[in-house]
Amino acid sequence: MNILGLILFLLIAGGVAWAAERINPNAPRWVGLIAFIAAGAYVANAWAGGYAYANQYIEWIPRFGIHVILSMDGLSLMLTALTLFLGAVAVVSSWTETKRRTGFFQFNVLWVMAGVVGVFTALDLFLFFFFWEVMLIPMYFLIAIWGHENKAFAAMKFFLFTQISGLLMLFAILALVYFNYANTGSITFNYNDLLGAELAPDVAFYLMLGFFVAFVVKLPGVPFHTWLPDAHTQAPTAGSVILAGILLKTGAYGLIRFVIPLFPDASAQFANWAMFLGALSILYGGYMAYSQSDFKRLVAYSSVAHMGFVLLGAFAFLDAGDGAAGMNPLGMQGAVVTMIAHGFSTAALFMMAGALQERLHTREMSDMGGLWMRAPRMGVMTMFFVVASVGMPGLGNFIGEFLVLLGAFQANVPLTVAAALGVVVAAVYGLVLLQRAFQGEPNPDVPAMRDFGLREMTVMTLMMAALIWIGVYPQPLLDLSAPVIETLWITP
Amino acid sequence: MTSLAVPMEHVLLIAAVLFLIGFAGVLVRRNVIFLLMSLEIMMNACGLAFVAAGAKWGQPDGQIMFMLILAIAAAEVAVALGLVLQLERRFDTLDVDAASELNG
Amino acid sequence: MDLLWLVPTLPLLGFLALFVAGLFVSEARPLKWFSGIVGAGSVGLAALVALVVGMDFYAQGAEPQWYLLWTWMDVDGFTPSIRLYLDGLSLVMMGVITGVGFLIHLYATGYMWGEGGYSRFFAYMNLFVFAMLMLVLGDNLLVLFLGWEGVGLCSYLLIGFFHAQPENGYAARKAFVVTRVGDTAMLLGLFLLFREVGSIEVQASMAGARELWPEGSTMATLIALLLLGGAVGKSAQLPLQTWLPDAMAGPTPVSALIHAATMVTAGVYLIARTHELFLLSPTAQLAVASVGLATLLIASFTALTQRDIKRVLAYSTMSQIGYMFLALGVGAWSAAIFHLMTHAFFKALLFLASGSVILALHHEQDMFKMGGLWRKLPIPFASMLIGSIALAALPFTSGFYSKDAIVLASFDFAPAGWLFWGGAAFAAFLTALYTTRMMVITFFGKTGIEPHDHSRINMWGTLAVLCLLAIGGGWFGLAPVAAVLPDGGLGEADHTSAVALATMAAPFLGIALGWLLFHNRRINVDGLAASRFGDATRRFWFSGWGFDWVYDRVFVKPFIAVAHLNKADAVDFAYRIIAAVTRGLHYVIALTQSGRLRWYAANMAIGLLVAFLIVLDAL
Amino acid sequence: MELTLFYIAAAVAIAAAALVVTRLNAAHALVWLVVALLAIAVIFFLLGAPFAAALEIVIYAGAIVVLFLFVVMMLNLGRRSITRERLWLEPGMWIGPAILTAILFGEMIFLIASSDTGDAGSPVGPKAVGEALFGQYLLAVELAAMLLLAALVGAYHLGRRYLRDRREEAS
Amino acid sequence: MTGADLQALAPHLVLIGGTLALLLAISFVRSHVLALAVTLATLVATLFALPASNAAGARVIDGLLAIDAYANFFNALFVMAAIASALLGYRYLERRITLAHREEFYVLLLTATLGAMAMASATHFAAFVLGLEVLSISLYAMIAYPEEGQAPLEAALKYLVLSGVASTTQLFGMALAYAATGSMAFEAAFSAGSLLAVAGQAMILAGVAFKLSLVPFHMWTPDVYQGAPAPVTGFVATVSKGAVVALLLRYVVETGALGAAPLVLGVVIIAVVSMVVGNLLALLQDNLKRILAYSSIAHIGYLLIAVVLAASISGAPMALETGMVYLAGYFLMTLAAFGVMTVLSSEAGGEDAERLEAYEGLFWQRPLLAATLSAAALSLAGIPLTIGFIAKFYLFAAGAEGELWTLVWALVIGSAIGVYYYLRIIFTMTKTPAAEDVGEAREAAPAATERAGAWEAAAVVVALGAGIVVFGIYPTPIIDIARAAAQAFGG
Repeated sequence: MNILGLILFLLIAGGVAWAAERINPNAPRWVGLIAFIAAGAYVANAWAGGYAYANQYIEWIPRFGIHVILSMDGLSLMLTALTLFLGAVAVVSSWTETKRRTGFFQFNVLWVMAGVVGVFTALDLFLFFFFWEVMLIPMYFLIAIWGHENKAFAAMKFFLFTQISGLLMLFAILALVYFNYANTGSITFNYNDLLGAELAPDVAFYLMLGFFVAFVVKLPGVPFHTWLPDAHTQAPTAGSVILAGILLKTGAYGLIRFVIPLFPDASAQFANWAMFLGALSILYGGYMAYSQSDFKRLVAYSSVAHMGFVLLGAFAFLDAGDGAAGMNPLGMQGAVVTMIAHGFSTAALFMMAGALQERLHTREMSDMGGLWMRAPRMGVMTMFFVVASVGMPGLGNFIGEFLVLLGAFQANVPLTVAAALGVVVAAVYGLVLLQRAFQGEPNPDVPAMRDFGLREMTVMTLMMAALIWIGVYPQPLLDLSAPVIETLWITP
Repeated sequence: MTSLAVPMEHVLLIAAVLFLIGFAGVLVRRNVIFLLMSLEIMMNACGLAFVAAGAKWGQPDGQIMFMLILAIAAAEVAVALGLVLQLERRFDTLDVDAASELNG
Repeated sequence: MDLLWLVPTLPLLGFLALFVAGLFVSEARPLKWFSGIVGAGSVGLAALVALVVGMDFYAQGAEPQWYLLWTWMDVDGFTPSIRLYLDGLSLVMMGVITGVGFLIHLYATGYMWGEGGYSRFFAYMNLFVFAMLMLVLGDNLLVLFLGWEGVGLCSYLLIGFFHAQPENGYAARKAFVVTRVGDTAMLLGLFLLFREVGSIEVQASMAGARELWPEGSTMATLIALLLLGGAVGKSAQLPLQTWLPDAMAGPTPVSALIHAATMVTAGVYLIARTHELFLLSPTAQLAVASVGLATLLIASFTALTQRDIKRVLAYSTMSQIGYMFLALGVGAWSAAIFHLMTHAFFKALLFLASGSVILALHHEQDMFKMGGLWRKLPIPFASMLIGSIALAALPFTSGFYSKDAIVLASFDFAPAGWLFWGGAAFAAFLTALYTTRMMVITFFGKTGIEPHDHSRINMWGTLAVLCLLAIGGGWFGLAPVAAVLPDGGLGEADHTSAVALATMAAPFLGIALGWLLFHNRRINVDGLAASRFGDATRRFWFSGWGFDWVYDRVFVKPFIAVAHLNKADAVDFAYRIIAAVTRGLHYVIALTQSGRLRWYAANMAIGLLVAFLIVLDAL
Repeated sequence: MELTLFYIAAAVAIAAAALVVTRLNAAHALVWLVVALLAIAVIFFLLGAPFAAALEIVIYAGAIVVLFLFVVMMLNLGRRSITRERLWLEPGMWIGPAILTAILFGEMIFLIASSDTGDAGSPVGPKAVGEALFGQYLLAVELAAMLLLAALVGAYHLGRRYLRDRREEAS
Repeated sequence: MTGADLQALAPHLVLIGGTLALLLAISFVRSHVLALAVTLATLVATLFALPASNAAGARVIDGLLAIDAYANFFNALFVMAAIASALLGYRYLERRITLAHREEFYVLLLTATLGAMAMASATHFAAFVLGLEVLSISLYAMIAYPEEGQAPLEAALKYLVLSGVASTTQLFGMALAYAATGSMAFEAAFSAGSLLAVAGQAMILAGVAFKLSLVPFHMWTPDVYQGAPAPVTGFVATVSKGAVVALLLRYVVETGALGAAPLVLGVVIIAVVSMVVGNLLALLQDNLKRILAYSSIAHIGYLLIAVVLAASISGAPMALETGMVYLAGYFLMTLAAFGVMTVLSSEAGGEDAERLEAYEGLFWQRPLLAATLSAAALSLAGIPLTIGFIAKFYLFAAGAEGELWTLVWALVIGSAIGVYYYLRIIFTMTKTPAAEDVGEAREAAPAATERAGAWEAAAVVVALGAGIVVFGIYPTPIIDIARAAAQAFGG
């Protein structure tokens, strides 16, 4: 599987989409859609055809031992597939919403996704950081250009948070490489070479913290979450879909791929704090979600809560005896499944929010009400995805959250109990959302609105099917990530 | 070669005094012409210090630096006086404080 | 030939068909016939298959059967499988769910005919039946939990079925959230069980628990209490009972199916299913019995003061489930399930009959606006009457057999038998009292609103079948479940002793007093209620003993208040301060850029000065 | 003897320099500047650098100050400018700079005095200077030539415009 | 002076010859195009002379100038920046300067470049001072070059007077150092034991700090940037800064002046304060020239990480390499930013296109220019895909190598603040101008001016933008050259 080719394909498709605007303002959408479907088919084909670990290794900046190392294992594969799928969803969700500068819009969508694929596959720390930052800029443009009333502020906040945390990570990466260099005498950014780096415990702890903060900001975990509601509310629909569906996952991915394997002992030492932040995110995010009256803000805060589960599960280290810490496959798998399932459920809800805003020109739920009467299909779909995100068994989110809690319970009972209460809070905000927007007396001020058509229903149905599939038979996903998780915990 | 009677440190101190008088002039005067004269005093102080140091080591380098300073002073004064003329023309004054439109 | 999988699948298919149809058919042009046939038919077929499965089960010697569908997931030794388990207990439950469920569906085809969202209604109902079947058939606590949450969801959807009225939405949300509190406890129980035993398969983990722990072990108690938490929420027992009366906002068939016959008894099923765990913990059993008794009494008193006919029935349901809990707690396992079954019959009957009354009165539910209906609505009246005597447990009705067994068994309860027996018997008296009150006020006395009977054959036919079951359901007996559940010599209690006689007499006393109070008016009950103490008591009882009030003050109001206060997110405030400080610094430093040459020179001098200071400092 | 001469010259130089920065009339200040330069030339002489002393007088006092004088004359700074200068030069203005420079001076005394070797060195004759200048420092001289070229072009550009504008005004 | 010395000095000689030729050409024919052509020819010839100079091998000529790969790396940067400035300035002068007054500009440009080249090679106080003054004198005149308006004059005057104060301070410091050590050649001009020498070094560094516009010697910077005409500002921001940096690194390595603890402390303080204050000052600025001025304060503050690293013997190669790569990046992005400004200023009358409002909607009217300015801004912010990221990466690496964690932290904080105003520039360009909402018809209007615009300047700008991105993705060529030069440095 040619990963670099895949990334370049998306980048080039972005350029083509931009250029295509000169031919016809509608052309870029088709370019975007076809590009995502083609790329998705390529990945799906690799997955279906007895997927094998893919790896690419090209020299890049020899001065610092920097290489283009792109490799795709199970975890990367599923996240890449999710990325490409949600890319198509993002294109579809903005089909009629974006009327201006469609070319540049699709360009940005494609470039974000290319960056994300890079993030999910890069195994050279420099390259990883490279992609990590590259995906921000098009995202910034998406918010800043096509956003809503307060876009400048939101885009800036988004960028500042992620950029500042990124600088911390760059700092940590460099320090890690330097200390490894001091030990071994060779400069390398190769992930696999750095895995066994011997570090003094306190040094390892601070470096771990650098990575951790960067990823938790992106995740986002409380107390670094406040950029998310603003970014989401102001972003165009496609932006929200990408942001919630994919970009947050890069933070989760980073925790799983980098923080824990690179600094196993430091992570274990920090585990209780990380789990505490996870539980706090679940509760506080859920609570804040309840407090909101803006549809998108509510869903944004619910993302904080959901991603808290990832934090909780990923850091649920087990006691392996003798004071050593052991990996917790249950929690880790739960985190992975949560990532995927949350990608679908939240993307769908943001798509819904976007569709409502396009039709009603408001996100305030108090201006809605009784929409079920006017658009029953939208109502049903909202209900389904709300129920999914509330954690209904049989749907994807439940599997993730259950495994996380089950795993976390083995590690830290009080925090798990607190996190489990988040399930109740989830019910509160989820149902409030449904009720305020879709139930109750129809608001007489609301104009007649178009229900979902074939285009939207197709996408929604696909996401529904995905959630049910994960909820009923998650084994294919688990089988993909299981070998990866095993390798994460390397005892030197 | 006979040694000199004047200790270098004393010359350096004199130079420092001259330098600071010039500096004070730059800080106080508003008229550009006076600013430039103050600068000339500072330049001279530098030259004095170089010559003294060169004498101390018995090297010609100090005097050569003085000559270079001379050239620099001449060049600077030439351009600076050109600017003074323009200043008078465009601002109608020689007050440097008038030329503080660029700020923030 | 194993058809067990078909039983839950049929309603699921029904749901899917209705769901898909619902997406493409607007509510303005409903496919009523299609929806009705699919909705009721799928459950009917399921009932039929269940019957076949049941006969097959006994034909094969009543041995427990497993039926593996697929392994749900496999993570590091955690391998819950989707596997159905059939024994006497699940068979009875399956029978009740499909049988009573079918009857109620049938009734609903008539009842809901005039309402919007017909196909949506049956979609939800079918989904509910599916989830409930998964709950009772799953051999894995996770599958059970799937059903558990599924029925909760359907309950939510159906309570809020008429979603245009915001009150219904609130009631639905309340039901969902309150039960979720219990669910969370149950979830934690599962975690603990898995951590300790290493499995959450019901049979395997029960066997494991038996081996692992001696009787009275703390761990067993802890797990049992956590499971009890779940049961309490779902079954509307103290202290999570407050949602059930509000749940009456749903259409009446929903109340009959979910909030009387099936879902609310899931807690009873759960405890019966995990009885081996409870057997290991006398503390937990005492807790179960106490919860049951307390709920039983409080709900009975509350029922005594209600005005809304459905709320009377709701509190009655609570109290009857209290009986079941009591039975579970005192060790009368089979009696609990037995009462569960008979209660399903007569309470479904009562709800459906009251539904007919309500429908005839254009959705009027206040009993005090009814009256004198017995002549005008003979079929509902007869049905109500039969249901009531079964509820009051008059001899030879189904309710008698089951309730009698429970009350008598509680006398044998080790810690304080007479106390539990006394409470249970007193509650039987109260039950009869409020039942009589309800019947008298609704059907006798002055005529209130003029009724218009819309009953169709599918409605009164259903009532007739249920009447039969309410009367004769007792003859099913304890046999099917006795093989599964341990029974400490129950059913052989001495029916002639004073205790037994008193137990039997209690309902009659209640009826008599009720007749005197509410029909003959020999005792001035209104005057009593009007006195200061009486009024306070009445209002206290009417409000369900103030639970809602307390919860509102302690949980809901602060939650909402803080949410409003913190809408802008206090955490963000910190970042805003950082931003403001940075801006402030910018403005302050920008002041130094005054544009004045001499000021700039002065700063250079200061810089030089500081440089010298640093150099001198090094001396 | 030499030392006495040095102190006298130094005192003159400092006094003259102080007068330069405090005068109100630019022409007067220039005269004091010439005095200061002459005093410095004397010090150069005393330091055994007669060539430097000569250059100081010829180029500095002779050429550069005259350039100043031209401009002062050209700008016709008369009595009006003197009253303006008085206005600009309030006594209070001196306080800040005086403190600043005083502190700086204190620091400098400390720094210079701390390395007091008492060594005064030896005179360097014009020949040695000349040899070094056109030997080792040849490249520096070339660079100085380019410096003067740049100054020439710059002053030409600035001054030419001024003269042109004056002509246009006159006509 | 041997033949090899002359070969090594070839670029300088070519440049001087070209300057004289230009002067002659001007005195015979006043033709703007011809002046530009001679200038470009001279600069290109100089550029081609650089390899020849390199081929002569590293050498120090007369103890004044060291001609080595290090110096030539910077010389190449200066000459290329001069080429860019000449091309950018052409149309600007054409539109804004009277017919008879355009050509001297190129003479000054060439002499300024010569001064910068001398500084990159300087190993002696004399060469140091002279190089600096040749550069500065040329710049005074270039800044004051426009015939109208008060701003250029004010800028030039401030620059001249303050620079004069700084130069004299520096000269006095040199005199003190010379008095203490008896040598004016870098390698012997410092002794840590002598307080006089340390004080002298402090004064020299203060002078350098002024030229590099480090806090608290920074205040002239925004005013001069703002007052100077756009193409000159670009030149000032790059060549004059770059020359001083080149000199400073060589100076620090050769003198070992930062071996003295108080001096290191002073530099670290200056670095931290510059990073923070520079960025804070730029935060809410509305004038692009001033934003870039303030950002340059911060950027040179960042660069001091390399300077501090240069003080340690083992860190010197890395420090020099960092300085070279960083400056290469800095030249590209700064010139690109001022280039865009110049192109826009050349088209409009009145003041330069320096207000941020002037850039509203640029993305939609002039996508290439906007993309270049965006690339420059992102590069200045140090975002990947741009050379600025490589440069910042180098600083991090240098900081790690020297374990200068305080400075690296300051770098992180400074960059964090910086992101805000760089993004503001980009955001402004993406705004939909109010005019566009009125009707699509007006959108076409700016495109017309684009055709009539300064194409050669636009080409330069786009080339610079491409350079930012290309070297941002594949920096190895620059790294290799810089590394070789750093390894060869000092034998």
